[in-house]
Amino acid sequence: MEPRIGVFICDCGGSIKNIDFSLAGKKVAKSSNVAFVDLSSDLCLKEGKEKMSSSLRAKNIDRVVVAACSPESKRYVFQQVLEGAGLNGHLLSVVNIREQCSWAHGGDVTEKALQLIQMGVNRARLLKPIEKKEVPLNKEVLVVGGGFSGMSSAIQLSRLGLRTILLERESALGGRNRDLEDLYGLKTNSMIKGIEGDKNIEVFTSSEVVRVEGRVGDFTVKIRKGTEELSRVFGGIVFATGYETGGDSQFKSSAHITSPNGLAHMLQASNLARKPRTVGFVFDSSDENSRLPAMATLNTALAAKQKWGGEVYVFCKNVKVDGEGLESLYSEARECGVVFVKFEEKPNISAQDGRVKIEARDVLLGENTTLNCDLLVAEEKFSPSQGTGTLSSLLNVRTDSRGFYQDENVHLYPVASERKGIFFVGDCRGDSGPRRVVTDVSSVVTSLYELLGPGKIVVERDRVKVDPQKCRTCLTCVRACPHSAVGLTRIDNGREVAEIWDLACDGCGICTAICPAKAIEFEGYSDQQILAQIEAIGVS
Amino acid sequence: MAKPFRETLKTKGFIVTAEAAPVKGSNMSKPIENIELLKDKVDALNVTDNQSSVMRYPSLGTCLLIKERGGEAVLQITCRDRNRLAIQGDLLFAWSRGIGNVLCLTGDSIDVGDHKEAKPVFDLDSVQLIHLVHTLNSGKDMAGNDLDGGIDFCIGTTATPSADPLEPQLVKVGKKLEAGVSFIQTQAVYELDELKRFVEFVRKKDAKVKVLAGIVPAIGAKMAEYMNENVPGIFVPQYIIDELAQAPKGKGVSKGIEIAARMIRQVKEEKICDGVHIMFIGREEKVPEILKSAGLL
Amino acid sequence: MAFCCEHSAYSAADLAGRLALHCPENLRVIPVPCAGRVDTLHILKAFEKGAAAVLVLGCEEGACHHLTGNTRAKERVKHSEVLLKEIGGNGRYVAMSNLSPNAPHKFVKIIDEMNEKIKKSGEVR
Amino acid sequence: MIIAERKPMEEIKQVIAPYKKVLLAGCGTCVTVCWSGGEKEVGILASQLRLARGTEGKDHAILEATVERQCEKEMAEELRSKVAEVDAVLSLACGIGVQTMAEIFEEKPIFPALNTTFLGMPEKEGVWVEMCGACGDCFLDRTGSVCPIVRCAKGLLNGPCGGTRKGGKCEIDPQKDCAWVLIYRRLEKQGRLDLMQKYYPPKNFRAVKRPGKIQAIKA
Repeated sequence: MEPRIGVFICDCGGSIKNIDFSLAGKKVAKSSNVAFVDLSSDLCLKEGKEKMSSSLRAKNIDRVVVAACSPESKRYVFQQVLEGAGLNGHLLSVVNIREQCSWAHGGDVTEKALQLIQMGVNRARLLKPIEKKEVPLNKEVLVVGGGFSGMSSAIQLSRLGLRTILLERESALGGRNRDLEDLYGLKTNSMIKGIEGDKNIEVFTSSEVVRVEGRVGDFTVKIRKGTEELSRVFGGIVFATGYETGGDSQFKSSAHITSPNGLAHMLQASNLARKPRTVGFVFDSSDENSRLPAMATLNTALAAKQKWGGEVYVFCKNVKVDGEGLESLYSEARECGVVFVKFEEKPNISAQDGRVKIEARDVLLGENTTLNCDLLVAEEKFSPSQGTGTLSSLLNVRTDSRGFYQDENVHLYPVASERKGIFFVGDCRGDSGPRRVVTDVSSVVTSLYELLGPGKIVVERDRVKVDPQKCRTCLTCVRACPHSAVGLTRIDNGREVAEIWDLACDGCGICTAICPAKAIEFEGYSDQQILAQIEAIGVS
Repeated sequence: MAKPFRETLKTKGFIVTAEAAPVKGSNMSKPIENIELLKDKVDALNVTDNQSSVMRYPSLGTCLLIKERGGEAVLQITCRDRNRLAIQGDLLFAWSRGIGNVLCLTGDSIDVGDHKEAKPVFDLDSVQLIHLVHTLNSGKDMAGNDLDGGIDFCIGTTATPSADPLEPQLVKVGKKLEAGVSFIQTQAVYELDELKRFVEFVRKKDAKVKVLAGIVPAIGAKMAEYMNENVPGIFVPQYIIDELAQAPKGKGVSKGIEIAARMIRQVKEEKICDGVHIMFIGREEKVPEILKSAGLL
Repeated sequence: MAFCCEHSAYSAADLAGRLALHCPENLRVIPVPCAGRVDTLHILKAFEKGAAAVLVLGCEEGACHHLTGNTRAKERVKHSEVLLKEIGGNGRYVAMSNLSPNAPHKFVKIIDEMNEKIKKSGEVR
Repeated sequence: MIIAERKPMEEIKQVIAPYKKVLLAGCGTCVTVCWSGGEKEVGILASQLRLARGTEGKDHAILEATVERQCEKEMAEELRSKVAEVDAVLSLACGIGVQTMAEIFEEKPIFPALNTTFLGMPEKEGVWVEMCGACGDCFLDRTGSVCPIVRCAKGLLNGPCGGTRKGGKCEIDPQKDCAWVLIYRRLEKQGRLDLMQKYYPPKNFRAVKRPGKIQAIKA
């Protein structure tokens, strides 16, 4: 049956002045398949919607074109009208004659508006309904990494009733902050105790992720636990794999030289023979992109000052404080009496009478400064945890230029990954630090609860769909999909073809564009629908 | 008449050969000049076969010229331009005209030369070529047919001691030694430690095989860099490039000659290997200068 | 003819309208969910139907909602340029630009500049 | 899989210049998978040619069609009615497809739009590498399954040439691996280096008697 298109043109309460609506209406009515044209001034208001709804029924309309304001503002409203009138909400083409026509140009734009409406009509003619379906989701969550961020995530997820498996590579939970209690507000030991008593959390220590298959709501994860391998199904996965330090530090650790992390453990130890009275930090961060070294230095300098008293000096080239909470941390340290010395040339460091001598030229005072300290705290190199590279290729997610998870893509910021149901939290993201971890954890937990809490989700079925007859199984789409939403499936005759997982698909259309066999249809943005719009150029 | 190279290899303490590149064209005056200049100063003249895949007067023709003028010639045969029929024919012809030495090589790729669209042959590889010469030496052709009048070539081959990684190279050298050669002439070497390691490897496999170190004077930093980039198998180390770069303007050639002579001296004094093979392509007239400088004249 | 990513350029165009930043009337926008949806074929078809210039407008580099969509689009635009050149461009222009959704001025500038280009080549022709 | 790439535009324009109505025939198998002759590429080339040739009319047009495999007579046959409509066919299949088409549509000129390049494998999205030379005398059992016939620039059988570049790259291209270094590494990994130390006599380059023809055992 030929489609019957209803065209509704609205002047947005008279705010569109440079279009001759009655002329436009008359011309549009002559277009093929246009069964009904209506002019309105208040289409998105109650009366307008009611009138539209009754016209849809009365005129037996099965495709709708609305020419009014930007679809970004009111598409939803009109979709509801369609659905209210018993039509599939997808059978709607919204033509933007306001922002991108009337308001974008000076003079009379009736001609242009007509062409835009024609583009909409052409597209509407080819629209097909999209059905919705309910997909069950597994509610269990895997949290990888038993450090602070991993443990906090597990605890909060459990509170919301989501069962969690907490996986840790080492033989015990705690991560980098194991044994740190009460330092920068951490309560590691009590957290571990809490987890051990939590029936909703299962802890796997000495365990690693071997393989991740499937998609959101249904990830099959192969886990190596000690010597055995097991498979479990999860609805979502949180990675909290942290970072590593050391590697190429210029100093060997000794009784008088340590790292910020080493200092943290010294601060925690109760049996320290003698508190160092003078502590000198040398902070010469070459990696200005990372806030982690500055964060670690400031945190421990402040803690040393607060816990031990004594004198604390930070020799630094530059402290970048543009990370979250960094500026206040810096101010707090200064207020507590931590002294900052700014140098340009690397300080000279030598051992003297069991102490460490730091000589530097203070560029602000313009004079040479010498400090004899009991303890030198040297900056460390921060790098992604061992195995981050392997894991990221396993998951098919990207890392940033330094090898940490997540680049600063504003669309994914802060904790989501390009794969639905997979999240990153804490220091494995490169720039975190205790303060931001807390907010990140809540963010992950809320997202997961929203996603998995109901145990099912309603998605559009086959919006992007592979035609199994046309698919040549070249795997181009499988390799190209940024969201890992394409897999292979066996069709009736046993041949393998590509299949798009509705739930994991984010609707970008990269696969549709790249398919060399033109076997992927993206309803709403199909080739025919795009070409039909192009067709309308120069026709009016 | 020059001594047959086979004899020289057996008897002489330090062997010196030089490379003679054929001309592009048919004018023989320059090659004749070079032959006259070098034939009595070196133990053999070794003639390249369309070197670097650049089309030239044939190795065979130039070898005949050397022979006619009383020199000792080594015929180079690559696998790039001829199939097994052509190679066998050329060998029979060479032998019949008194050429008794053959150097078996794979040959540079067509892609580095001046006829980049030619069809590369590589019907055989260098190991197979060595076997082929032995087969002919035994009086039969490759297909097993008897030859009317046999041949008895002295066989040599090449190797790259500075290859990276070296192991696969050595596997191949091992195969060449097993096939049976009398001498190995190396690709240009600059790092004598690499050469030492290589000679040790060869000695272990076959103590009788003579190793001639390939000497290519690098005459200027730019040229050295160019060679590193474009000439297969040549790796001039940075410190030599630096040394060349420090030479005063216009003194590049003499600096290159100085470095080459220094290396030859060291090879001889430390008895690193059995001799040298000097490749100073296009500047054959300067070879005596190197020899003199190295104390070999 | 401009293919506008709904995550960036389409919103920028809307914003331009709301701010009454005028741009040439000969602009026709086709919304796409991501610049990566735009296929070389769409670009060529637009020329077949008489477009003088085709723009593909996507998110800023490194900020594509679908990670690789804008870089793929850029590659395709480059490829289209090659294809057009092969048949002797004839004053047909194709270009890719990146902008964020809150960049209406940049949107108008991109369109204006392309319009100038078309006009100039039109005069030459 | 057979890998091909599109011919230069000039060549294509030239061969079809004398013909008014031309069918672009795509092939849905190998060349679709290697992005050179599938439905999408047919569309792109058709669009390009229309732009290049100018106005279309009833007798002056570019038609498009793609079949599953042009190298199967029965499948190519599906194009008969379309072929009948046109003056010439530009086939975006491999050389095999072009010839099959030419055999069943003997009366029409069938031109190749692609250069068939090699038998290869996708290395990653959009990149194909040569893997097999179809020599008829497979050597892979001796080389840790790395083919030296086509993956070595010189097709050597007894080890690398002396031109290997630093890091085990090929003499002719620093971007490509030296096949013999790959072979060495793989055999070393498997503890089978003795295979590489063996001498292999010259290859039988006539294992396939040209023109090749194979008769399977009749079932």
